[in-house]
Amino acid sequence: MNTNTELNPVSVRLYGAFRQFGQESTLDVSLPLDARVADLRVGLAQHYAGNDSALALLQASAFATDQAVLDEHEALPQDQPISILPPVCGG
Amino acid sequence: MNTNTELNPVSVRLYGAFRQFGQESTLDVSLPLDARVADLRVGLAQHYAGNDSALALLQASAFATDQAVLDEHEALPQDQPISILPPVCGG
Amino acid sequence: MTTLHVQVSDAPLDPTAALEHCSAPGHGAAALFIGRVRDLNQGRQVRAVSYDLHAVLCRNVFKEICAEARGQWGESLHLWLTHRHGRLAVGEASVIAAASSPHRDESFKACRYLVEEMKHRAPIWKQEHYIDGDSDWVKGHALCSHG
Amino acid sequence: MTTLHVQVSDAPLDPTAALEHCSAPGHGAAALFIGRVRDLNQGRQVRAVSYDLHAVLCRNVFKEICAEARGQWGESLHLWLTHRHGRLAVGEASVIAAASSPHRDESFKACRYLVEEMKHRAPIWKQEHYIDGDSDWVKGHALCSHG
Repeated sequence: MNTNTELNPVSVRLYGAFRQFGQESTLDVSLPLDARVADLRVGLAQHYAGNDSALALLQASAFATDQAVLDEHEALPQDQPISILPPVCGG
Repeated sequence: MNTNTELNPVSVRLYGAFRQFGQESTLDVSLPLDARVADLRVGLAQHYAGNDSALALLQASAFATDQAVLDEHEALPQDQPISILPPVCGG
Repeated sequence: MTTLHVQVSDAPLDPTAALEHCSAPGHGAAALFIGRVRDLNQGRQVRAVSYDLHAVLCRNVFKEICAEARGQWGESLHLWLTHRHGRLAVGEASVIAAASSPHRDESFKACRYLVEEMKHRAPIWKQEHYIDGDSDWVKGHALCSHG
Repeated sequence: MTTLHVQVSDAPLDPTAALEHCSAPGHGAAALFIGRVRDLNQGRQVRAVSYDLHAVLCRNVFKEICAEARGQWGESLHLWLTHRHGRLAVGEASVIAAASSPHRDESFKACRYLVEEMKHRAPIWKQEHYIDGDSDWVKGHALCSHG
């Protein structure tokens, strides 16, 4: 985790099977301003603590802006909506 | 050629490029009763003698009943319409 | 209901009918191909194409091709193969092939098989009409008996 | 006229529009794929499927896939890729992919490419509703960044 102590609320949009773990379509996680994508994953793991199927899904999921899927080690974009994308199955 | 001297008129239906060599949609060839498919090819070659493009097309063509393409060495079916099929190009 | 439809016709071909035919509650996939008259062939500008075909033998060959596709990709396939004859303007559909199946791989492969085999085996000929007023019968694939 | 059409929609998909889009005087071939809701999946009887998708990212991924197809099979390709969302009954179309090109090989390959890549990369999820009243989110392909 990051050592910067200033926290920032990050709103994550939920899709697919993540919809079954609650009524909300977004989830707020507090993260340091300079958090990376990996930090968001840790924050969500804390949120879903105790829910094994949510944790397994989280592990198989990716994060994305509206433009592209994010790399685990990228800095989390501050000014764009972030979505969590479980494994996909269009068609 | 066959040695049987009893001749039988065989009507051959013309398709594709064979239509350009005349106005008729069928061509009659006299052949022995026990003629094979190869004999029909020879008869048509006599008909088209001197027309090099027709002779080249004839060499590349097959003969068929309404059911199937005929083998060169088969006996010519007596009771079914015969067609000459130049190289095909559907689609 | 028959799940196989083969036809030759001088009327415009109907892709919607092909897609309705190629459907079933258990079929998650349908693939369709349309061949259309092109405005250019081997460097010559084409105005129209006249298709000539041997209707009875054509339908028999179409059925044979469809039976082979079912043998290879499943007897439950719904198949559609229609070819037009007469004079067609640029852009008009000359052939429609379609297939439906539980999963997509079979539909794609069967649809393509119908098209390829039709082109090589069906007794169909085309005469191109060029914008310079000339016309020409297109060279094709020599047929051989399967016997 | 734009020769690329990508869309996500909760309205029924229209194969006729796809085939009209995928045509041009120089295009002799068009290939189209329809994915439909099947009544059976992995042994369970399905009544309907609800599709969830990330609309903006979906369109971006569709455009990316189409650009790749053009890079591979020709910039002149006309391409169509639409996916439906919301609840669909058995038999309804969930996706339509189509391509047209001068010759058939490019159309077939590009159409298939759109379908395969869409399935692996587009942010789309489905929840199956079974006739026994149960519902389940279908397992899918994990996404990775291309970076």
